[in-house]
Amino acid sequence: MTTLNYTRADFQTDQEPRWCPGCGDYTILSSVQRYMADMGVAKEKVVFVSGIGCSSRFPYYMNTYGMHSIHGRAPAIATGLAASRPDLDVWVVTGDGDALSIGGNHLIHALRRNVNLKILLFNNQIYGLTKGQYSPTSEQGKRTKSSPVGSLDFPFNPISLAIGAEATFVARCLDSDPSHTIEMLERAHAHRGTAFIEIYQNCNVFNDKAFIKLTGKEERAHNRIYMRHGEPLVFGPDNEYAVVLDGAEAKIVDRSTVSPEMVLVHDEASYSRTQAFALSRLNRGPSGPAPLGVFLDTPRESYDDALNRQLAEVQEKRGSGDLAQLVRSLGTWTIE
Amino acid sequence: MTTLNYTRADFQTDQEPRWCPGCGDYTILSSVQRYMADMGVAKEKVVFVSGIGCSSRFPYYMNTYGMHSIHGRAPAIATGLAASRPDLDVWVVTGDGDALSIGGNHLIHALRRNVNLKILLFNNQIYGLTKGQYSPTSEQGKRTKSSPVGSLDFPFNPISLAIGAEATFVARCLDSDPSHTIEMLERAHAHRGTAFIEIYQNCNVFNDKAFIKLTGKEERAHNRIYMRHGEPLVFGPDNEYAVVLDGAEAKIVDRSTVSPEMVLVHDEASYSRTQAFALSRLNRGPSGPAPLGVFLDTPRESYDDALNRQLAEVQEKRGSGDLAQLVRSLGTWTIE
Amino acid sequence: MSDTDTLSDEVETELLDKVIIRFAGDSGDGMQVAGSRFTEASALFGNDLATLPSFPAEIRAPQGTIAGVSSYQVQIADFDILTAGDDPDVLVAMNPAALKAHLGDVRRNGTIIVNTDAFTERNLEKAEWESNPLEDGTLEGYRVIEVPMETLTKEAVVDSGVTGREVLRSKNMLAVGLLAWLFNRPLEPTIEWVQKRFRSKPDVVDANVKALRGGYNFGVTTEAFRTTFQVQPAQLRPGTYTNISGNTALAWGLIAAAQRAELPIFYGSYPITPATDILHELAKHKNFGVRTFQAEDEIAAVGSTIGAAFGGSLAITGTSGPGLALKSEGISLAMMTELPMIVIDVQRGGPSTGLPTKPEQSDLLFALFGRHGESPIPVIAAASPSDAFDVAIEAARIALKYMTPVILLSDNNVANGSEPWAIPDIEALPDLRVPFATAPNAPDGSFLPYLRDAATLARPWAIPGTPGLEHRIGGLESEAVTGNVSYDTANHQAMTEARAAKVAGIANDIPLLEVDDPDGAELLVIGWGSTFPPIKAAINNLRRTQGVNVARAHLRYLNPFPKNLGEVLGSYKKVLVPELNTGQLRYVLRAEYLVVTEGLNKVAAEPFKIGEIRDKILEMMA
Amino acid sequence: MSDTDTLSDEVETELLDKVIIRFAGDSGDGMQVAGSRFTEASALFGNDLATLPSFPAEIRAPQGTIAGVSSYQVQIADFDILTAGDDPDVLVAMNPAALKAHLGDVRRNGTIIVNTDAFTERNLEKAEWESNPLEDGTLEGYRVIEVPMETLTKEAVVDSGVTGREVLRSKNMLAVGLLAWLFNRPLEPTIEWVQKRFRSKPDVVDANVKALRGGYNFGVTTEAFRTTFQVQPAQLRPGTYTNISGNTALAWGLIAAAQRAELPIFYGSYPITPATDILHELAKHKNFGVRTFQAEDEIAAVGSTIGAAFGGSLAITGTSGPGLALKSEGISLAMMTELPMIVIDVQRGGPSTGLPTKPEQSDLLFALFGRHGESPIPVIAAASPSDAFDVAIEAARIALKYMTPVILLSDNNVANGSEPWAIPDIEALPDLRVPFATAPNAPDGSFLPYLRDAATLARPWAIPGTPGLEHRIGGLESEAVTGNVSYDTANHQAMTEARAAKVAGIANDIPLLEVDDPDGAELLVIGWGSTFPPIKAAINNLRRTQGVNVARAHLRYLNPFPKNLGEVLGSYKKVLVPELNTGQLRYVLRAEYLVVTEGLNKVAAEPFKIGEIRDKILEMMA
Ligand SMILES: Cc1ncc(C[n+]2csc(CCOP(=O)(O)OP(=O)(O)O)c2C)c(N)n1
Ligand SMILES: Cc1ncc(C[n+]2csc(CCOP(=O)(O)OP(=O)(O)O)c2C)c(N)n1
Ligand code: SF4
Ligand code: SF4
Ligand SMILES: [Mg+2]
Ligand SMILES: [Mg+2]
Repeated sequence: MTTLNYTRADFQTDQEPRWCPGCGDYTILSSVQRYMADMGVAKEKVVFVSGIGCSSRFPYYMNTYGMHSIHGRAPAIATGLAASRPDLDVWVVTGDGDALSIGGNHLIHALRRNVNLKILLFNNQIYGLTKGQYSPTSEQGKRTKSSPVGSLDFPFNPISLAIGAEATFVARCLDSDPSHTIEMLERAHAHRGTAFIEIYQNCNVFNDKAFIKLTGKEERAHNRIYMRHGEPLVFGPDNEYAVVLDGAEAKIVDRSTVSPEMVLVHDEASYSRTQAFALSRLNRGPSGPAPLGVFLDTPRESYDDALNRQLAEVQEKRGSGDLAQLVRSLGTWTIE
Repeated sequence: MTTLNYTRADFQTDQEPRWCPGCGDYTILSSVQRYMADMGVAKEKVVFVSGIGCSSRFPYYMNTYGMHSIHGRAPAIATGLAASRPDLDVWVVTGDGDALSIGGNHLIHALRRNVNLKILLFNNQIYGLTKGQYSPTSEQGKRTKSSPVGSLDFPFNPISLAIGAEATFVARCLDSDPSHTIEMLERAHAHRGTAFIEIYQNCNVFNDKAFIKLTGKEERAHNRIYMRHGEPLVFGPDNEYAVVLDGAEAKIVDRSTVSPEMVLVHDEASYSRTQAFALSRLNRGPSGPAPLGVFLDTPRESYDDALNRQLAEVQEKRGSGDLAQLVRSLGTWTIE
Repeated sequence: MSDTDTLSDEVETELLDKVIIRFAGDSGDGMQVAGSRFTEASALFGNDLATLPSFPAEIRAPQGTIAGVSSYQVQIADFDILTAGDDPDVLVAMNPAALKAHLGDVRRNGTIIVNTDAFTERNLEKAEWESNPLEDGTLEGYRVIEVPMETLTKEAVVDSGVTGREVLRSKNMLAVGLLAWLFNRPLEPTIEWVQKRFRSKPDVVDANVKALRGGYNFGVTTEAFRTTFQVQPAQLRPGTYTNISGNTALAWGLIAAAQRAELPIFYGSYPITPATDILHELAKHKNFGVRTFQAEDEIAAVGSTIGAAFGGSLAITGTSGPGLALKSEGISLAMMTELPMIVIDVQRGGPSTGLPTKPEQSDLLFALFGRHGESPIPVIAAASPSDAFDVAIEAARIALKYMTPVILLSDNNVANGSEPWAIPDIEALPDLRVPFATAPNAPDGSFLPYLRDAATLARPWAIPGTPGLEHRIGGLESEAVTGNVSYDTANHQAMTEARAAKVAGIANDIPLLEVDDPDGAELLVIGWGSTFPPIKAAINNLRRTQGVNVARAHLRYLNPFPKNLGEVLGSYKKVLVPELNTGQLRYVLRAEYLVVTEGLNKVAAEPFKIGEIRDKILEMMA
Repeated sequence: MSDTDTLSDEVETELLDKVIIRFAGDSGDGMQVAGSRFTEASALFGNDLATLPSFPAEIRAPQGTIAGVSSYQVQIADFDILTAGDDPDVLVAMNPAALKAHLGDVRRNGTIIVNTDAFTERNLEKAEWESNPLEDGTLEGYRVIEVPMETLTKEAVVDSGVTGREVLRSKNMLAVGLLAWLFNRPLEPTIEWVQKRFRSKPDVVDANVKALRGGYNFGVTTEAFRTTFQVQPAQLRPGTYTNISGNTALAWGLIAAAQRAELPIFYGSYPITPATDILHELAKHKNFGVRTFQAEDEIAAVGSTIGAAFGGSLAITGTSGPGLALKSEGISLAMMTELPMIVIDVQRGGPSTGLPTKPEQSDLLFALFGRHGESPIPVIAAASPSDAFDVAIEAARIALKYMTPVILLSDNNVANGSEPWAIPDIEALPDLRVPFATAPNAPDGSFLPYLRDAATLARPWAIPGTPGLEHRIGGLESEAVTGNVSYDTANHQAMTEARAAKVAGIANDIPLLEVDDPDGAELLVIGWGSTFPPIKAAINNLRRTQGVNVARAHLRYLNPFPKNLGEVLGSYKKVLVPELNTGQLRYVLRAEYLVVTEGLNKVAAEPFKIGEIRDKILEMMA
């Protein structure tokens, strides 16, 4: 393996990013470029596939192979690429509108199938590119140009939906926390199969400060619940809060009010998926304490590995295809 | 209210059902017709909207208003009808292919929005009408014409998906258990908002005996876990099995091995949704003990009620629309 | 039914390719620099004529007061004749005082770019605003682009080494960058000027260039619209006028149609440039009983619209090219179930994602043939922003009377252009009421959902909730009259012919094509959709300035065509068809009438300049 | 490139509208009754000629033994000339012994309806089968319809009051019901016969009628295909033949194309009648490196296919009308990113859900214009089941060489019809290899993804994984050569013209249209797609029996047309265009060549009968 010593610059293109000044997409782009410099994969093997939205402009700013496709269809396009080219490192970049509104079906089926894809969902809880309509993750009652007296839609919780759709790797991170973002990119890349990361991303023009509880200087320490496998779920400036189970429901309590063994120990590897689901219900959107990190990492054979295994098995059993024999397989007759 | 004394015959049409002899759809049709005779709703107010599949032929055999629409789109079509006609009783009939394959996006968004719809998903775990391809609920590895060496797809668990998509009423019943089916139809009808019922339906031509564990004479008593709100989850011929919580995970144990207070009491009304999700993970498809009945019944304002409330509020605040005033609202100038 | 041609007599429009931009702000805001930079960068605007009248700057008055406001007006015209004292089409207001001082001069429905960051309590007070004009409706009727210029400038220049007061000095460059995007101007000339002007202070150069790009990017990213030409209302006929954009006119036309049909509106849609403003406008008018539904995607948008049509609403779904491509199967279902529905396609540069903010007329063949199977449906097109109101009503009339989906074609020019509109007498608008079926229509007391009306061939509209008329409709071929599923071959032949005859029959219910041909011309110029203003202006100009004898006609109905179209085409030696596509109407005219026509075609995604049409006509007359 | 017309010389097909059905089973199975009921019900088959030769029934041999098998053959022909001793097209085998006794006579690729319930271990032994013919591949090459007749009959008659042995006696009626669906026969004549025959035993009548309907419903519900005509291989040219259906030929043609291009196949699809068998066939051949992907819907099917094309596979997606309607946006993206892809549309009766098992040619205009924006793509059509193999290869050649999506049109007739196919020499098939780009193509060492090949105007195919050629493609308009996103108007004009020129240029790379015109006819009959067999048979028949002088041509390429089509059309006084639609090719010929042609049109969703074409020709010659 030739030693790859890339720098972040190797992953920058000549296309100057066109996002608004101050947009969260810039920091995510730099985190991804920094991570890929040390990812240890040859640059030409990396492919970014996106749909449509401000977030979906991402591929133009990564000096890899890329396709800026059509609204909502990136997971399906990436599935065809990954299933036919197991040697590639396929990443999907999408938005809350692109993945959860028009692209909802392709997202849940890609998660179910566990194709070898890393899906990065930039959740800014708004349609940025089309100038500010509410999205499936916007809080109910949100006033926007398409909902002047408040939106009627009850929002998805992207983590709960992913867990309900049999996803094998589910995580969340913040655009403004590059080191944790890079850690999550690493975990996702290490997971063979579909890895889904919800990235809270601030759109400072149409939905500014949506994640202020998690990024504001004073409040963030009170609201970031970093999950670490095998460690008790405690958080707060002095770890004064703890997560406990009340029946099947996860709840936040004052740590002082419960005994240590009551505190829930994070288990990202439980195939029952129920604890991960319970943790996903801790927050109703980013308006309060929200878990960050890996909710679930329960690998199973990836779709493309199984597909290529099947091809090999049939080839082994029946020998590689003989066209001359195939076209005679229905029985023939000859006229002299 | 004129007293409605319908009989089942009032809901039968002159179109003779065209399903294969012995198909589970026949029994579901008769259960629905029997229920609707006593539902207490004027026949002309009832509308059935279906997609495409054997199951989606249902509207032709119900003497109500009906639309046999296009593959996967029934929830979206029904949403437009229910949102604009709050006086109607709108039912969606769909199949596992129609609702979970091509119709997945419209299903999860209808569930999230909580429009006033009753969605009956006939899950026969196969594509019947197109003669036997595997569906998103077929067991992984299933051999069918489109998967001769076994399907690669990891199946959805329709109940887990619905709970992950913020559904407010989720239930399951069996085609061959008419009385329980009628009980579920009643509960669904009583729920204001979207009600989702997965009905295990036997396709005796392409996927016979898929639910034999739950319908076979000897086995069914060992595998049917009827859920009743407020009652302990015990089942078996002599109630010898029980469901308990191990952390957040629901497990089946020998009742004798646990103390009575350990046995999980069914709570369909918990807005945390986690217990319902845990119960949904008890079975990997119908190949063993499976919960039947109402998983979740957590009402919230229905989308169409909220829409019509908003219309009324705006009308109240601004008075009903005055077109002559509207067309002058951008300022005018006059030329003599 | 008013046809586009009669309307044109009311508004004697004289189209001048002309834009007037006024920069207003505190003397410290660098408005003179911004204005001159932008003008210089505009040298590439066709046969540019840039005049630079500058208003006397007030002596140094306190910052933020009206007296302290200085402004700079730049005027770019593509045409030799200029009317004096024109009102600005675009006002760049850097603070409340600038807005207060100059709002009155701005042309109705002009564009106001406002620096929201400066609209603080103190500044509002100093500018003597009682309440915040951004929120109290003062700016109703103008196209407002809200830009947090200080925030964006700070973030743009964050790592350019510039600090303190110096940071906000490059705020004017952000405005120039945004205008460069809006009016399609290159950045290079301004960058070179900055590099020369501040060559001794590299970080100031860096800050200015970053602010310039920041403004341009804000335009690109927020897909803010490009306005390049302006209808100059020369002589208007007596009446009460308002200035209206195509998307707003469409929305109001639908509301009017709903009132005239006594039906509630259901608008099922999904945001897409450049159709989203129809959703935004309709969402404001819940008190007209308007239900807007932002679906999860275009398929659910057309699906929910079909459901609402089945339920008895005036059901409309609006989108652009990529969305229409997702609605083919749904429109085919609406056609087969014969439910009334309007499908609006605001065309944009294609194919695929194409050029979202650019005008084009390249969806005509797709509207006519964009569905599998034999599926003809009516297609109608809006000719100009004001025409859109009448076209919306006409589309509703056809959909309701003939129980069919109707495709209404608009495009970026119509949607985002604006022009004076003579406010109609609402009561005089056509009565669109279509009675719901309420009683059995068969001798045996049953209800036959496909028993067609003898005259229109429309089937009855029996909405759910009507006792005794229970029936089922669907996408499978239906048996004539009963509507039951039928695999019978002869029935399929008969139903295919009936569906086609119903649509073709609409030709007897639409006006004949009117031709504006004062003195028997040999050359006819015929167009459809948004080429109406530039064709009309070019021909008026040629007639007035050079006495050229050329006839003009404009098609509102693309399917079915007016009955006399064949005859009209046949009666001219030469026919010119200007289109923003590669000749799609020409292709259809050849197929329908075997007539050869000359094309003026471009997909350069800019509206036709008057000069382009004028020169082509002169070339064909030579 | 072999064109359909050259192929036709190899297979001198003589099409006879003729079907031979043989009922075989135990004497107790009521085969005589079943055969005679079906024949009587067939009286409505055009100018029916029903002959009833019945084979000598064996004396009462033990049940289930070959000796005990009795059979009844019914022959329905639409044509006066019958060749003696024809092989049955359809065998109804009620048990293993019946299959054993009669399988040998069945025409290759004929249809075998087998009562799976009777295939028990004991019965297989009694019929001397070593292994179960339903599973051991014996029935490879036949269209097998497996019907659990006992189970279905029991459930059908469950509440008809009939019990015990009586229940299974009406099993033969179930078979008649299924055949009534398969061959479009009415049930009423059989019901009347049963009511008269068993008038004294009402529950037996009830059971028989229920079994009859049960069989019919099984056919309706399982959308089992209707076969109504059969190509009668009269005189075949020397060669080795196999009998093949269109769907199978398409699948094998794709596999052959992949081998000739040295690329792996990726087939992204979603089940839909009548295209599903292509997915089923390809799914069998994983050892050819064929990857089949059953997507969640048609949009994911075309999406995954685009992904695989980007990755370097021979990427194909197959569907029918309703699916193609969902793929417009995806195909538009494939066209804009200029990736090679084949889109198969097996047409069915439309519009909307229409008539899934019926043939129609009503998607032509949709294939040509079914996308928003200026988006011309190549369209090619298969003329007959055997032609489908060559058309699949030609579609791959064009897609790969010109880096474009290609629409391949087939329909129910081609897909489910079957005919003798001369097995080609695989090595002689065209070489389809297209080199991947592996090195920079710009002077400065960079890679320009849209630098077009001078001859074909195709852009280079640089697949991910290739070092140094990293680039981005997408749906927004791309800048010529660099492929970067461009809003520039002149560039959009240039790229629109380049995309159109690339497709138009293919006309220089396809064979001229061949015309079969032995002695200078005045009337030309020209068709496309599945009208090839009936047109050819009608003209052969007219030439042979009445010496009629008429010319014949068949179009494989619908876009671009062969370069000489205009010239060919112009050189005939009259042109007849038979089509299973309302005149879609005629519309295009008028638009392209301003030529007037006569149509023979029906959407009665049955293939043309030879007589229909023959009579129209005679009418036009009169
Ligand atoms: C078929 C289609 N429908 C609609 C659109 C218009 N559109 C472009 S981006 C977008 C929403 C993007 O929102 P999101 O995915 O959240 O991305 P963001 O801009 O917020 O980053 C929409 C509706 C389109 N391009 N294509
Ligand atoms: C757009 C479109 N794609 C595909 C089909 C073909 N099709 C008809 S029914 C069906 C599957 C139905 O399966 P399911 O919903 O499970 O119903 P079932 O027949 O099993 O009751 C498919 C793929 C279609 N009719 N329309
Ligand atoms: S609109 Fe919002 S998401 Fe889009 S680029 Fe601007 S700040 Fe970022
Ligand atoms: S194929 Fe299966 S689901 Fe369809 S009607 Fe027959 S038994 Fe029922
Ligand atoms: Mg977003
Ligand atoms: Mg099914």
